[in-house]
Amino acid sequence: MYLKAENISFRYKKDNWILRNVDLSLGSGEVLGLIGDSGSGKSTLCKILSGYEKNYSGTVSIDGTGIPPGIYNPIQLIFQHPEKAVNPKWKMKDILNEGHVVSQDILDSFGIKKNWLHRWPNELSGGELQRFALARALSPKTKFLIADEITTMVDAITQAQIWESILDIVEEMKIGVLVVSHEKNLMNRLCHDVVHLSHINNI
Amino acid sequence: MKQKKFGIFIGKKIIRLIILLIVVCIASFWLVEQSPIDPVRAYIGEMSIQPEQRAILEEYWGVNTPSHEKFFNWAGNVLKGDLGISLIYRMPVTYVIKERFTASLILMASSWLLSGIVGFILGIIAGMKSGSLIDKAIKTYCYVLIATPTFWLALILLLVFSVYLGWFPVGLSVPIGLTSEEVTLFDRVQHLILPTLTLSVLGVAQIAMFTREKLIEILSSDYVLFAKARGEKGFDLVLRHGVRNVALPAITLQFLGFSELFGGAVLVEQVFSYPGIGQATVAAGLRSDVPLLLGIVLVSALFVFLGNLIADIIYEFIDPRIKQQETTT
Amino acid sequence: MLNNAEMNIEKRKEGEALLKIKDISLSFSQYVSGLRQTELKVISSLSMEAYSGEILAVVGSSGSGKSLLAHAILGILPSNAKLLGKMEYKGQELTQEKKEELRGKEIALIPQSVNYLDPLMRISDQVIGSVDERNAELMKQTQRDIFRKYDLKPDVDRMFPHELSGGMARRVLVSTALINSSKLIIADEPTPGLDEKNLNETLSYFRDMANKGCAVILITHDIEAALKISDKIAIFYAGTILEEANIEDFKNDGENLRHPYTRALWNALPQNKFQAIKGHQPMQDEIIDGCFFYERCSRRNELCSKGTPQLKMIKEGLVRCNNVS
Amino acid sequence: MSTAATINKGLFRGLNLRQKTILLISFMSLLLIAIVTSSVFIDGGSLSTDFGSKNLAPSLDHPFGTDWMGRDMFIRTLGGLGLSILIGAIASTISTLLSVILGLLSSVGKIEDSFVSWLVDLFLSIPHLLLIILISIGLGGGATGVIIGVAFTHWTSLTRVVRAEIKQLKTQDYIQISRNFGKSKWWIAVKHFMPHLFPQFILGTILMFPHAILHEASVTFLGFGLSPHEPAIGIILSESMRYLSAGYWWLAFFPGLSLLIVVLSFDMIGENLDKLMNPKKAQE
Repeated sequence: MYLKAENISFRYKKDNWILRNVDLSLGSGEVLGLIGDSGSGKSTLCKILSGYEKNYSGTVSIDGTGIPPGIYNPIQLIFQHPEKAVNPKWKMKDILNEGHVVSQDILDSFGIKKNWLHRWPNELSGGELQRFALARALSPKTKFLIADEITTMVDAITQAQIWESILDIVEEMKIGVLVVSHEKNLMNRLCHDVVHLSHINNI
Repeated sequence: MKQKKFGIFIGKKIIRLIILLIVVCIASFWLVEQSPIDPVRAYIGEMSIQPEQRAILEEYWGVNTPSHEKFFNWAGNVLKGDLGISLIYRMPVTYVIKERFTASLILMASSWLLSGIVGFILGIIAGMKSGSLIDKAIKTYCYVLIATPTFWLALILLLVFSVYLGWFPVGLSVPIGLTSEEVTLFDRVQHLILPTLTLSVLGVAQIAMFTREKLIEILSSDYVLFAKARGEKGFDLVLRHGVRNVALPAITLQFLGFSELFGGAVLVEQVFSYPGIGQATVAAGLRSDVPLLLGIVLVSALFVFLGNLIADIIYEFIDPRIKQQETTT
Repeated sequence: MLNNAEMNIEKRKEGEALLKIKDISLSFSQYVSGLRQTELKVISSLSMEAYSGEILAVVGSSGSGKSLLAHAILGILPSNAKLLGKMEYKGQELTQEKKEELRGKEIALIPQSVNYLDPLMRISDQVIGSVDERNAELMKQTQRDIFRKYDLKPDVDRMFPHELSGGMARRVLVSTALINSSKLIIADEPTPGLDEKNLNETLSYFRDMANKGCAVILITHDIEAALKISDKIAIFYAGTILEEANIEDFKNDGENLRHPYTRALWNALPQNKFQAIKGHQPMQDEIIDGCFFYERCSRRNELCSKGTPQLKMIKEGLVRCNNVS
Repeated sequence: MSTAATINKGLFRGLNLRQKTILLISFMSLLLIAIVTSSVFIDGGSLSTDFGSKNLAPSLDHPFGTDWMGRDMFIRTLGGLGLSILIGAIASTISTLLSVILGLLSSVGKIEDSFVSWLVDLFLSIPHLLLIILISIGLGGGATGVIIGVAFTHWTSLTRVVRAEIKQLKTQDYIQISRNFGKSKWWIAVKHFMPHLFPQFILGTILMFPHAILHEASVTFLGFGLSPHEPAIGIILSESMRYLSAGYWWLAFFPGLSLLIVVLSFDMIGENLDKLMNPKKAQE
């Protein structure tokens, strides 16, 4: 199974191109790194791939078919700031199970403790919230995961913990992962292959 | 560049105003037309009258013409600058409004200034000393003022200062029985003090509360924290960072308050028998003086629009922070 | 100004830290939904020392309360904060009054972002700060000199904060600390999300300041950045400092590091072993009796669960652990 | 909790802020409920005219004095307050419903949003009081006129709040994530938006009350609202104007003061509920 982005172009204003004719391909079970300077359009590309940003030209497809809106998106995006990705008025239990009922295996693998489920989001740290965001997005229907700087805000141990869990799960579930970061060392550890955005972006 | 932007801005506003006035005309005309009150009846009042005369009057007011025809007649005249003849004052509506509005404008302007200045100072003091006794006193004062019916306050002030103490006249903007040449400035001012005070009261509370909250917000901002970290403190700090940042929003709010100012003037003028536009509004409404009432509605809409326009100009062109949002989006 | 060598001699001669923090703790009482009041402990039994001519990096995860440490030193905590413990500056007790007297003069803060500048004040006025009429001319001159050094053109003087680009903003923020020739400089997360070139440039400003004799406290979550320029690194964990290590201790498998947590942190870096240990940092509302690292420690014993371990001096570094010697 | 007690000074020394706030809300609510219930049970007899005891200054028998027809002003005031609260309740409820409908409508699409924002501007373009007078005239005055007039002029601010809140919510990451989970618009509105909007509606209604009551009284005072037969505060005060120069101060003083207290109570309930729900406001 392949996630293909072809000829992706995006701009905010006239003649102010952020992305131009970007091509990207990601296979099932592949861990691909995307590196780039801050403000280079990495996050925009992530949003386009996962259907968050609609105002672009070009195509995003899985094995040649486009992704229809309104149903569960097989391409899930994880953000840098997990505290913005949860409804502050919901308990963690409800947040966790919004997309699907998360299996005990995944909870164990992320080290999510039982008593966290009854807390409010503001009672957990960023690293803990990020585990929830990941567990929530890894349903059996998820085929690709876009990870946009997901461990930039956590300490090195938590970062290693989180990535260890993700790599285990995606390997087992044959999920393709796009890792976006500006940290080269991390990329070298995680990814089979790394592309630099400035090399594929024709601006 | 900036001038061009301003031109476009004003152009858009004028188009908006025209649409607004058209809709206001239609809506208010329709509302008044719905009224089950018979204008002829209201005009005649207690007088006895011949059926022929009644027919003439009915003809004059177009009781039997269909609504839309009446509307287009009226609207056509409005476009020519003719708002019709006031039924109760027997004078052109434009003349009545000009006369009355000028009187009200003095009242509204003085209380607007008073409430702005007093409210801002109170708000700054309360915000600076938030949590202290003086803050609590100002807060309580404001809460009570906001909950006070304006017309009741007018009654009480009238009772205390005019009836009991006799310091001020009981009503009217000038002493009765004098021609306008004989009225001194002192007379005018004396007749203005109580209405101005009453009218400014609500505004004081609103501006003070707003200023207080905004100042507290500013004083807990990152940039004030940093200023403190750099050794700034006390009144100097509030002056350098607080007052500067709170002033523009407060002035903007004060311009947005034209609508309530007008409403307040109606009540205050009624109690103090101050012959301004507010009193004319009540008279026109109670005695079904449709041309005058519609004229006043149009003028009040213009008045409110002007306030909003100035607020928008401050917001768009004077506050430097706004440009930031334009560049980032 | 003293040069680097002279500074070091002076330091050794006096052997005295510019700033000494002894066992401070910081808690907040705050209202939560329904106006229930809770007590939140952010910092507990934290000790550290900062020396002139040195950069001390305080490294800990984001949102763990490191910024509040800076605010505590400057005495700009909110009114619902409770600060206990002792601080000394130049050997004298640093009371709230003393802090108010020193801040902006001898002690300076470099904030994280342009949000810390007044949005309605022009840049040069902000950098100069509040000064007497008599000194205004001189200060203006100093400000211009500093800006010239940082390659900030004269038109920057008249700009508003939102008109600054990211790089300009960082240089302006650094300038605010230089204008009063402060002795102690506290930089709070000055390198968020910077790419390598900008990161190195910003870091070099701090090295400069230390070389000129300032004591610099660099608060950051980026241990890699800290390792590039610091002299010592203090490891901030669950509201306290577990270890203050010298930069040379961070090498190989971290066998020179004193605390098991520091070692785990070092080994978790992608460029090292990328190896995770189990468990989580305690939550701020959890009450812990023993060592804060007890839950996750591989070498814990019964003593560790009872009371905070004493601060020990081991191999020219400080550590709070019962099991090192 | 133990530290809470030490922070408080003053009248309620022993209580923490939560208890104080709840106590204040309960007290104010009780006061208002007492006024409404007692106004319902006023029997006609106590309001009958008694020319033997007209124009009496306040005393133990007649705490608010009597009017020129010998009616007890305390009972008249109570009746007026009850009526004011009732009218305020109906008008605020209608107004809130309008805000909810228009707020939700604005969230549907761009055209709907511009329409709602234009409608808000339109209703704000004429001074409130004048608009209420116009509507009241159009409906031929009376209770219906005032209620509709007040209801149709007070929805604007809450609509703005709801509109802004929805706009802000729509840009939140967690809403977009929910969409990416394939959740429907309706599901998102109910599960994600409602928990944020519901408190706003409740609070909005309560905070609308004081405005509604004051506007009703003002319009009635001017002669456009309730008919002179109704025991409304506006009527009582407008009648009192004729007796001011005669020195019958109590005719104006007590009814107005009572109205002030009722309005203040609603304000206090609203403000304190807000504090309970948004503890940040209490932190300052």
